[in-house]
Amino acid sequence: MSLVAATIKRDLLLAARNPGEWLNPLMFFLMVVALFPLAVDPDPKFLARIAGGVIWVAALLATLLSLDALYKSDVEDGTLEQWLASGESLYLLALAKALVHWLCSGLPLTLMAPVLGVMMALPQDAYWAMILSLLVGTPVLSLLGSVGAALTAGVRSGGLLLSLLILPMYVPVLIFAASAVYHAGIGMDYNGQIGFLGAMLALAACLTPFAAAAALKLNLSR
Amino acid sequence: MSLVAATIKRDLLLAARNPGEWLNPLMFFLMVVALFPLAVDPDPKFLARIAGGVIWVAALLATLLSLDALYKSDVEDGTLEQWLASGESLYLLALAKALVHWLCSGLPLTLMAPVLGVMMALPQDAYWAMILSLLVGTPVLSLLGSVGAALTAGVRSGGLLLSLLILPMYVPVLIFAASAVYHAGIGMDYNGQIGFLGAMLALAACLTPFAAAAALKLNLSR
Amino acid sequence: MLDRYDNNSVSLAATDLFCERDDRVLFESLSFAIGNGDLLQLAGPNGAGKTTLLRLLAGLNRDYDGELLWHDEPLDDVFSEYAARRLYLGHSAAIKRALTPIENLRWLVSPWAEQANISDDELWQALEQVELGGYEETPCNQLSAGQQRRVGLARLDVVPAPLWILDEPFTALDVYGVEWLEQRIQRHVERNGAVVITSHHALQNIPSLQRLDLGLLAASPSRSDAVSDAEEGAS
Amino acid sequence: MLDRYDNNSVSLAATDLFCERDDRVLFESLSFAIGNGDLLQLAGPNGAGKTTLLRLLAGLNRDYDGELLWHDEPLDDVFSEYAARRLYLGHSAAIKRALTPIENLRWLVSPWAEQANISDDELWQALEQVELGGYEETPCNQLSAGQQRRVGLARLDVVPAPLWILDEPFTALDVYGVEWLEQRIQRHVERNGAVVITSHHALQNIPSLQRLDLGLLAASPSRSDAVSDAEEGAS
Amino acid sequence: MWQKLVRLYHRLGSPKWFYEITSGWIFWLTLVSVIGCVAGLVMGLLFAPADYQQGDSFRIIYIHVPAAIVAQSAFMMMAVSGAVYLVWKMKMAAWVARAVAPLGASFCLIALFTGAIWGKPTWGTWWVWDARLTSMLLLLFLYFGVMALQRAIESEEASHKAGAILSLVGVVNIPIIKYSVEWWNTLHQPATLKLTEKPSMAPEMLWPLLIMIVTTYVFFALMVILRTRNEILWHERKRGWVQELPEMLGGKR
Amino acid sequence: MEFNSFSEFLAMGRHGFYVWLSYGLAALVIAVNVILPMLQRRRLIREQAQRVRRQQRPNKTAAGNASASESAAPEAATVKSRP
Ligand code: HEM
Ligand SMILES: Nc1ncnc2c1ncn2[C@@H]1O[C@H](COP(=O)(O)OP(=O)(O)OP(=O)(O)O)[C@@H](O)[C@H]1O
Ligand SMILES: Nc1ncnc2c1ncn2[C@@H]1O[C@H](COP(=O)(O)OP(=O)(O)OP(=O)(O)O)[C@@H](O)[C@H]1O
Ligand SMILES: [Mg+2]
Ligand SMILES: [Mg+2]
Repeated sequence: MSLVAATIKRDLLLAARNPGEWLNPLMFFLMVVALFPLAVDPDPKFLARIAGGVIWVAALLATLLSLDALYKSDVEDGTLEQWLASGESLYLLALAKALVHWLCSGLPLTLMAPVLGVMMALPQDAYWAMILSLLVGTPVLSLLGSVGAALTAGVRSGGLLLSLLILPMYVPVLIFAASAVYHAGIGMDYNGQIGFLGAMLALAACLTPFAAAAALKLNLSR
Repeated sequence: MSLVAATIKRDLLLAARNPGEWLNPLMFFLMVVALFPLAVDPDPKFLARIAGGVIWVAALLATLLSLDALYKSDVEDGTLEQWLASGESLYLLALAKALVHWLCSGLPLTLMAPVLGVMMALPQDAYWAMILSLLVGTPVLSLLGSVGAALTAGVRSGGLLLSLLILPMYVPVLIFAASAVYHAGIGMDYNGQIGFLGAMLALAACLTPFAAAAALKLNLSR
Repeated sequence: MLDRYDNNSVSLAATDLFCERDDRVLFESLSFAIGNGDLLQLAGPNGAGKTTLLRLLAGLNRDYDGELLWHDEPLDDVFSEYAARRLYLGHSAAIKRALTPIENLRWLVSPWAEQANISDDELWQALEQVELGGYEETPCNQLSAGQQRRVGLARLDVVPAPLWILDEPFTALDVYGVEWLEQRIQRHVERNGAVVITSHHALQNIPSLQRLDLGLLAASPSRSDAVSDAEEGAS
Repeated sequence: MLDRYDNNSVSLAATDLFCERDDRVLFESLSFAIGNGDLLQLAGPNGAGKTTLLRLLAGLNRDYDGELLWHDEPLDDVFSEYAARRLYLGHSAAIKRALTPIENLRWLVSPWAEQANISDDELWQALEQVELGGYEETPCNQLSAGQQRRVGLARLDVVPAPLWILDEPFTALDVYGVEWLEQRIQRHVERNGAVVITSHHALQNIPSLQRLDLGLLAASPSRSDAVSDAEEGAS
Repeated sequence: MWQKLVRLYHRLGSPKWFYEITSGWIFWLTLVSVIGCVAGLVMGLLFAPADYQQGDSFRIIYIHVPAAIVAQSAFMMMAVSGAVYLVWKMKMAAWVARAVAPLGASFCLIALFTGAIWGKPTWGTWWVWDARLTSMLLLLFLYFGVMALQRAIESEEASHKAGAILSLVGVVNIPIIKYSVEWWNTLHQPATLKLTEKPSMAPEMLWPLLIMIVTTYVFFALMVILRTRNEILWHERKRGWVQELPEMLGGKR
Repeated sequence: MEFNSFSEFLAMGRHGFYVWLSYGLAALVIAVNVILPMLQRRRLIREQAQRVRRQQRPNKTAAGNASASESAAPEAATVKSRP
């Protein structure tokens, strides 16, 4: 079993042993969405209008927060050192880690989203758009985010810093995804937006692991 | 110089040496607020309606994220152990830490809020309500949050867990504060809400340090 | 500094201590007393419970059966008084990496600062003593492993506590550091202080050493071979 | 296991190495070679640069001047080949505290798993060897400091790498552990392996030991007293 | 030719050479900045005719546009020097990148401030979520991100590299962000309030603007040089040549 | 010349507040950007001079320091001056 496969397996094992890792982002997602009716206005018509946007903002924040831990423990406990020492490709590692991260955050979020749609009175027509946009969009979040996670892995209070680095880069995803949901809600076509998200995903899958790999090496010259 | 004074001094020194500690929550605050027009609708009239709620949700999230680091490094590097070993009152420590946290997060947020008000087209009348509610409300967030921070200090990916523990407790603050801003915006009286926030502050200042102190002790039996 | 130890009598007694972790008994019916001039080394293999016992003695862990008495009163009842008389140095040294050695040291001694009036000059000298002269203004994150430990050890020179409780203080120290620390401990004992220490390092140059062996020997059968091996090796 | 070392010749040469950190020169014009059967201990006081040099040798840090050659080719050019032949054990042991020793070990040996066909049985035996028999299924966060280190050390028994690079491997080990590790190193060298090690511990029972002293001595004058003190103490 | 380039490269890589050569430049750059600034402002504030729609408030253009342009170029510069550092390990490049970040952020802030102030008389509001404004705000965030990252990482070298990687990722993202924001805005909200398209300005208006743009670039260069020189002094403080600098030896108490 | 008097110039045809506010803010930000590197430079030079002096004249700490003469200690970086 190669190191990449072993790492994927170990990380999934860790997630299974410590369910908080994937349950917490889910709960956070739920709570942030639940805050809005409380803070703004519980009127369903009004909620329906903001539903897509709020759900996406919440998904984005939940992903962001769960990213913090992505590489941190690996850097601290010497796992990363062993990776580098093994001479195996860091590109693959970065890709594998992003994959595991998506499996533990983006995927559950996507599965959970319909429930939140109900809570936020999302228009009937918009459900598929929301699920599709999450399915294509959250992997982009994981990939882009893994660069930030790699950059801040060695930093003490990295969580907030990570948000600062990555949030501006998430804006395009947010715009296209929220607009897809919104358009679906008013009965319009949203293929264009999903297409864009798909293009971004392809681009991100090719490029970000390079940046993440380069960033990971930094953590060793500490 | 007693240990409490020395700790306050040291923590402020750390914040001065590492400005990210108080600048990052501020930036995060700004960014989260900026996400909403992008995700929902940039129309000023619409924004005016959600402004108070969004600003408060963002302030709450920014505080929450900065809380993660409150005790974590103290537990890890043995500072807490030295505190306990010193026999000094943990109640005072918890209070002092919450104070420093507020100085480095709540206060800058409050000062920054008017700018965000402008960006979110907050109604003219609501500015004072927003500033007042933040001034009275954010210390409550710091105090309540410090309990959660103490509980999760020893946990690896504590950031998310902390959010889960604390968000529900933040709900009353959020409701009263957002309602104060909203009522001010439509020209109504908001003394009642601010009064409630004040009462919560008094209560929190008396009680939460006990809980935080108890929680801190748990971290030692690791 | 010597006069600080006057009137500082040490009397820590453990009676019939019992502690288990995860349903494994670490030690039971353990009784001993520590007074002025005593030097006690807790010895034993990995996982024997040395750190656990040390933290009990320091009052950091109350998860035990039996009694711990400080001047014949239960430790918990006189804890703040006890805390002022004993110095605990754990595995982690409470060093903030963004601060300089002198800033760290100031915080570390602050519990004693009022009663003992510790001046900044003393702190600088203490850093000099642990061979950090010239590094006083370098943030600790630029120091090597051993240098960081030394910052914590600099406290030994300034804090007026008669009882020292040290967990693996020799970790990461080089030979000079080890020698300095041994001498420092020796001097403290000679001046009527008391020291409880865990260390895998054999304290060589200290005559008054007493050892308390905590054993895992019964728990793990393969261990007995190791013992006899070791003895053969030694003989 | 012995046959694994066949055809595994070690030839690591350092020529004229130079390294500085924060504008302080740690070592310069350092040249040496390591071949089969060599055991090299990097010695020196705290902050001398032992860890730094060791990481250079392991190929983890490329921040140096001079040359590092593996079989006469620059280390970076043949890195993946080199990586398969050397085992690096750093300060931190890459142990996940939520996993059990056996799960951790599986991951640790995975880079070699294909080429060497390491069976699970071997891993269990290796854990037995480091006296973790009975703890294989306990999550590592319930093990003591020394027990956790042992998980990392268990790798030495199964990984077929002729060159070992070990940073302070004796940390937190008890006397039995130290003795076991010394024997293990000795055996590896006898079987034609090679070992580079940093340790403040004096490796006593190993005849073929060579020492490379990295000194801070010039940098800090107060240090020279310490040296003579130590010598007096020794004499 | 090639040889000359190689020599130039090596010289640029040498802090000592840079420090010494720029000592002579500072005066001239300062002179040009001051003269350009005075000339541009006098022409712009006193002699340019008032805009027929906006009246005199349009005079804000003479700081707004130069600042906005320089803020965008500065990010490019930061990313390019970051790339130079990553590829050729030229330390000077890293120091330049570090010097540029706060400057770029400052100009970005100026553009935002002046734009917001300008918006009040023209649009009747300080801020709208217009595409250009939003993308400028995001640029500011990107700057802050780079700065925060550089400061958060303890190890010198790692912080330079991290900053370089982030600014490269950012530079790839900027067109995407800009494009998406433009697309978003024109879709959601029809352009009632839009920045005036490049107007066919009267020459009396245009000239001062051009002068101010050039001057701002010169000033930016001057500031980058000053900051880079400080970085050099700090990093090379233990080198003989720094310790023998006249200003070092004559340092006052 | 577009303006007939100084007060007219100040007024900027009703928009004086906005024009001067933006020019003022811009000037402020630029001034900060000019001053910071200059202060920094002063501090760097001062600290360098201190370092040189310290190296020439040892014994910066208490006079009563009995332990061995401490002189050119390994150069330590001061955090404060980092640009
Ligand atoms: C906070 C608000 C504003 C921001 C962030 C902003 C930002 C920008 C940016 C990024 C540019 C592009 C510079 C370039 O690359 O050529 C620009 C140019 C310009 N802005 Fe603004 N602007 C703001 C408000 C305004 C307002 C209120 C006006 C006047 C109605 C205005 C008028 C102009 C003009 C005339 C140009 C030059 C157009 C060109 O050369 O393409 N801006 N601004
Ligand atoms: N957090 C924990 N939870 C449960 N059991 C623990 C925990 N930490 C340690 N133990 C158990 O307690 C026993 C004693 O641990 P302790 O840390 O006191 O050992 P030690 O003698 O200090 O060993 P070492 O020499 O390795 O530091 C160990 O056998 C270990 O299994
Ligand atoms: N992260 C860092 N940044 C800058 N300088 C460092 C850093 N880590 C270590 N150094 C410096 O490099 C020198 C060598 O450190 P290194 O860790 O190699 O020492 P060592 O010989 O392993 O010491 P020890 O015995 O204490 O482990 C130290 O003097 C220290 O000042
Ligand atoms: Mg222990
Ligand atoms: Mg080391």
